[in-house]
Amino acid sequence: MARYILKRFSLMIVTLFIIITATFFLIHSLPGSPLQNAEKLTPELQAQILAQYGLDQPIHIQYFKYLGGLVQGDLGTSIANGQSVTGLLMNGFSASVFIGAQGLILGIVIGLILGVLAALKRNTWIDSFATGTSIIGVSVPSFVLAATLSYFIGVELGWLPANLWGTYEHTILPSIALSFPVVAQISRYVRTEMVEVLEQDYMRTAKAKGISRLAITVKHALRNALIPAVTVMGPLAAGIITGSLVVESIFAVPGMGKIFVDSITSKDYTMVMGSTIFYSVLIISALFIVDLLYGIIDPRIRISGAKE
Amino acid sequence: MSTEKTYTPELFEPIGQLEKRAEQLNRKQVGVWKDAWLRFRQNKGALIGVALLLVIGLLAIFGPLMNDHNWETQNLAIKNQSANIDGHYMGTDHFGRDLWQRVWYGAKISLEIAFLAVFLDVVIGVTIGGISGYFGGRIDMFIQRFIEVIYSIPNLIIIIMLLMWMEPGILAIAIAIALTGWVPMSRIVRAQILKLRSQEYVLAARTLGASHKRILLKHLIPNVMGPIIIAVTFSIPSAIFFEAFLSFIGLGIRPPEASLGLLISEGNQILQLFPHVLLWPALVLSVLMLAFNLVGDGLRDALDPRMKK
Amino acid sequence: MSKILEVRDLHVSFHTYSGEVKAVRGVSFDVEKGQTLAIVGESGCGKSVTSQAIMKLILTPPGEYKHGEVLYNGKDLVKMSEKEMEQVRGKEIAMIFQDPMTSLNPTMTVGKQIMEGIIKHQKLSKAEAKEKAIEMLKLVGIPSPESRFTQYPHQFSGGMRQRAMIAIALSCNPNVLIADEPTTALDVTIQAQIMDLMKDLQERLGTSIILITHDLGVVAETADRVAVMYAGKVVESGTINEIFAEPRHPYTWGLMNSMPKLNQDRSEELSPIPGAPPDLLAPPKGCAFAARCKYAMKICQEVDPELIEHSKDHRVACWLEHPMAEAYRREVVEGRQSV
Amino acid sequence: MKKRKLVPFLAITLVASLGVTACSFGGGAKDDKDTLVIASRSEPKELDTAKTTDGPSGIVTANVQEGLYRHAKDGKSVEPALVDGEPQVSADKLTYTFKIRDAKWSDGKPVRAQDFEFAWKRTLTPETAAEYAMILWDLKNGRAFNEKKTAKVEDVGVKALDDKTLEVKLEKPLPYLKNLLAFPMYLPQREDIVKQYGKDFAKNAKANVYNGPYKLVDWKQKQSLTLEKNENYWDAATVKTKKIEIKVMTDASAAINAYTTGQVQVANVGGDFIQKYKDDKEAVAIKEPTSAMMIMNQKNKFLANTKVRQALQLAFDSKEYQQGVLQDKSTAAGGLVPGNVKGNGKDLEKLFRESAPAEPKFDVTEAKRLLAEGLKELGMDKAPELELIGDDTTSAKRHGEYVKDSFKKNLGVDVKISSLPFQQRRDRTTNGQFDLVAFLWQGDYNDAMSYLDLFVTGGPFNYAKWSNKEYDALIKKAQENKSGDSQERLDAMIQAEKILLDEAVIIPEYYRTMTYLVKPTVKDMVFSSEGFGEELSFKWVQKK
Repeated sequence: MARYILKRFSLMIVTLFIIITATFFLIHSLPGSPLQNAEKLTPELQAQILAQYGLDQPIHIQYFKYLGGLVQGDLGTSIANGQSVTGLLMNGFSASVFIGAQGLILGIVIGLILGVLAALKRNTWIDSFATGTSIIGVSVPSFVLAATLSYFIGVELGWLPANLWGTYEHTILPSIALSFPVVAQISRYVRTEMVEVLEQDYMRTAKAKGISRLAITVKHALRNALIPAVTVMGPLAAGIITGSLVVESIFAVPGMGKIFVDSITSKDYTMVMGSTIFYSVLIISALFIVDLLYGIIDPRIRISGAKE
Repeated sequence: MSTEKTYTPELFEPIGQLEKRAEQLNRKQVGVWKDAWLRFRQNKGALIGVALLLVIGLLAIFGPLMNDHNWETQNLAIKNQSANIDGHYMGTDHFGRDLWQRVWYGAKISLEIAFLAVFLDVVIGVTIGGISGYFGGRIDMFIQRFIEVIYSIPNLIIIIMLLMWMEPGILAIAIAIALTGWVPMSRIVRAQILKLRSQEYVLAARTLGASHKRILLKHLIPNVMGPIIIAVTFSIPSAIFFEAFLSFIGLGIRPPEASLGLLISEGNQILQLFPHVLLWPALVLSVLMLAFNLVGDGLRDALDPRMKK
Repeated sequence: MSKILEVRDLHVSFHTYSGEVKAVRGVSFDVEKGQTLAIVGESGCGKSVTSQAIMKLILTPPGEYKHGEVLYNGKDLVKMSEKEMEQVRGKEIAMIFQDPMTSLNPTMTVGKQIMEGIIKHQKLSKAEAKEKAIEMLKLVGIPSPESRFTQYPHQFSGGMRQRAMIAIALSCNPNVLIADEPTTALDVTIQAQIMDLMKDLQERLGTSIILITHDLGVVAETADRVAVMYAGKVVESGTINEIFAEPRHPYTWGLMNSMPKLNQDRSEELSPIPGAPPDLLAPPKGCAFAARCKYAMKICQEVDPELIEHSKDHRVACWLEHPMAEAYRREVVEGRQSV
Repeated sequence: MKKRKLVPFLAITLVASLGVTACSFGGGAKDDKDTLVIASRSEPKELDTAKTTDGPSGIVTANVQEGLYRHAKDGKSVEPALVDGEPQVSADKLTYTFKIRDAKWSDGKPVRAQDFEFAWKRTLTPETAAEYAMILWDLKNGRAFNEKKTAKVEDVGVKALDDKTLEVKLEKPLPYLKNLLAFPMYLPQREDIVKQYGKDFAKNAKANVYNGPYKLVDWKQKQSLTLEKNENYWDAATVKTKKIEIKVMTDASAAINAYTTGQVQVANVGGDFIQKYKDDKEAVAIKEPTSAMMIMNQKNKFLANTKVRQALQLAFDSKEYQQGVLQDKSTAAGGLVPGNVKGNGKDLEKLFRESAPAEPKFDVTEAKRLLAEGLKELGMDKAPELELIGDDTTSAKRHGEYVKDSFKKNLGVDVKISSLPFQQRRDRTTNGQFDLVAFLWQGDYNDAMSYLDLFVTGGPFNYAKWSNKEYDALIKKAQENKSGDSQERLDAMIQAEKILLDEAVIIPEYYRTMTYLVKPTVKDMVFSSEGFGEELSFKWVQKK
């Protein structure tokens, strides 16, 4: 186990290194200058500012300097506003991760319940309801949903804050908006898997032992139905990152999404690098966790790297 | 023998074995595709999906012929009309342009982008997945590491950079979507091929000296068609979705052109004032997604009975 | 001897895309205490459905109990609620399934799977249940049961898994054990071991067994009574001697012929029954076997024969048994013997 | 025996993630009398007053720092702040001597004349790389020092004669000096604090000291800023509201939703909400010193023709654009200089446009005629397609859509819209890679010259690459103003603008107006239309 984790970890580092290198050269090759107000700057001043950020040096020197800083945990300072990239990321991070994690967990829990109920009560109204929810969940774009939630529940009904950040109530609507596609995906997967698992021979074995339906569902069916659902969690977590971009903007959540897109379009090199590394680490770790979960849920998969 | 019925003796005449008829009585052997079609036909949801797709497809083509307006002419005097006046079936937008025209024009553009993106997905995904799965070993190892890297870069950064390089248009957006969209396709193809590779008929073909290309084209590809078709029907709505997302954050199609995502983005800005501008394109987009998902579900159930509900 | 289980005119159907499949169409048989009843037939003849129907393991929908009763010690199981059934399953009637690969939960340790039933029915504490489970593993002949207890099914071999299945089934001393093709998925050498184990345990525990199989060899060795099923019906039933010594239904003849005999000539070929069973979506009007039957008569296509009592225990459903076919029957029997 | 439990695992993940962020909730914004919450469109970029350039930063600095003069309660004029009485002015109007009043920084130390000298010189020091250093170029040798030319730091025309006396020397007489002195670049800074924090100076609330009505106590990036009343402020008795919270809300509907649900009491109305709220009784319109126009690139042979340019100018209906597309309280423009900018003629308070009215012109028939003539002169039968470049913001895209449709409809000229990210748009503008560019100009100081000097030959912002000797001469005359007669200066500027418009160098569009929503409970909130973007002053604000 420890060896496996170590091996995975070193692979993660290599992957990350490739990503950093690729992104670094890509972003530096984009047309345009990273200076914000260059319009009113004299060429001397522009050169001065570029020199301050070390941007006047040859690209490969910049690259090695950046790597050097990175090894020491220094992500540099944002060119757009001179703040430390780490500080800005940590700021956006807590909000994004909070609504992201809450949305993901909410989505998984509701998705599981819906999926299981639909599979157990096949071809009843519960099933239709769950199928309907999941179809709507994948069919309605998250931004339409988010705007609608903010307007109707936040403004018209006034049940919850329409947007902004501050108290726990503020996190509810964004999390719900984020959870919707998760509910849809998870409930679909779990239902399909559950239906299949319920028809498995070992379910019959369990039933033949005289165990109650609830115990069969929880102890035997759920765990097995979860295995494939776990596989989609990696992509889902990545999807939440994309989704959060729009949701954060609509609900005025001070998260990562806006920082990220802004930094790319404004060519804030250090910020782009910082957020790319951040997101990549997030995705890679999500995939890693999914693999670990896989092993925990399914004993047949030995975590020795011999999985295929 | 309580109920003694009367039988005539001729009923007890032997007729012998009807073996041939017995064979006939056997259920007809149905081909995989025909069988899938039969199953698909039974799926009400899938049929509704097909019908919806047909309706939207026809409207995207012929809808613009149904009134006397066009998608780009502005008339600020009648902007943001929600009522159906003067043939503006869906009202007008913030420039007084006809929404009916714009919605169907936008649907057409969205579909074009989605089809193009998915086509590229399939080409890239099948090629890479096929090579990876078929040759295995080092090549597979290398490609899989490569995919892992691609998968771990936030796809937005690739897409945004690409769109800063290329003139944003149908092709650029389709490429941007396909650039990261081929990964799941290649995984499916690879997994299928890995499974099939070890099977006997491929082995047989190999022993008979068939070339790699021939084996791939004649034996393997036809067998992975099912999963590819299923993946395609699910890729199309996600491509539509992604285009809408890009347009929503201002990176997709540029106004005054229209796509469903762009129309929704425009509508969202005036949601609280003129909800109809958001409502119509959002509705068409949702129905389109719904239809593709229904058809996808139906196809999956039909082509992959293991997944049957 | 007393009957512990009586099945009376059981009808079970499945609702599918294509229509109603009448899988079991009026099956009746009895099981005596401490005895073994074998149900024989080709695959798809409804024997597995019947066995599962006894324990009400058929999922409804798509399944449906159309008619009939299953009397266990005089109580009708068909009418019982799920809650009441939970007290029957495992405790009174237990079951072993055909494929030990898929019949064990892959994500739960074998020990836990055995303990589950014990905890439920014998109201033991976890520690006691574990002790009992290890004892059961020992009983079914699994070496070093303590370490096997914490292993997962995929760490077991096929024969071991079936032993574990038997341990699960017998852990609560059931009165009836239904074994649905318990050896089909196993190697020949393992098959014999498992059958021996079952016989041995039956003697020690006094369990009644319903053995579902298509293997007449197994039947001959273990069963007291036999019921032959075809297309959802019992076509012939009787004691083991009656069925093997004097089979009366053409289908039973077919089954016998397709089985290798010790005294058979090497030159003589096994003769399988030609054709395939009918489509139970639309069962034929007459005898279901008529189309494949060498000796079919006109009436066979028109009217379905009823089960006729030939002797006290021996019943047959065939028009050849009808008085009006007396002459033809004799001709047929002579013909068979002369071959 | 290994225990493998999924549920506890998930639970731990949840608890952990909740725990990480639980501390980030500092309790809700209560709607109490002492706290005013306002929504800001974007986050302050730079609170170091030597370097700040953006509106949101301006709002903060204007309330936490104070210079010699500040914007008055009427929102238009400036009033003395840290200056004690009127300055002594030399006869040539080139040397001013200011007395500094008794005032303290938030750490209790007195505000000294040296703080001004330090701050201004720091801004001009090339190594500081202050983007707006040119605001200080009017100081004697300011430009020369800033551009690393002849002058040294001691040559710069600012000097603390003692703790309380500041001597300021100018390059040329400045009728609008007091306005200039209210700008962030003229605020004082403490040398010890700047040195102490070095790179981190003003990067967080703790890394600075404050001498204004408020002090910055908390700054959560991309989220919020908290200002608290500064008890050390010399005029603290006037300050009524104890706490100001500035919430960063980039999404227009987010700000409006927050306002309508009462989470914020002051919000900027953006996007399409302007239609709903512009005439609301809670709406306050703030004219900005911003002029919007399109510039035609005269390197393009087609656009080098004056008649063609005149045709395009006449084919753009700025009134319809303002009413139908902008839909806000902006003014349709007929000229370059916005209506609220001063002319600084004889009457110092008189606005430029009052002396030189310029009505928007729109005439399709005349435009068509001019285009036909122009094409004939050029020997072309058809107008080429023109590329309009603009930002990729919603409003810029809409502008493009409108222009495309207008020119097509009115002149049959095809326009291709290129919506570009800010940097790209700017690079292409600077390099002249465009035919038409949407251009917004906000004056650097309250005088028409801040607009008119854009278009002199070779000027860095003369994107049109237009060159007119007469225009250049007029601008030079006004800038030098040798006679010292301010009316003559104004007349030269009026004449210059007329040439600019007649030659159709630009297509005037509108003078921008911002709209704020202010809850009726908020009294004496001051909006000033000068400086970098709209400024809000909380000095006098009260909440009922």
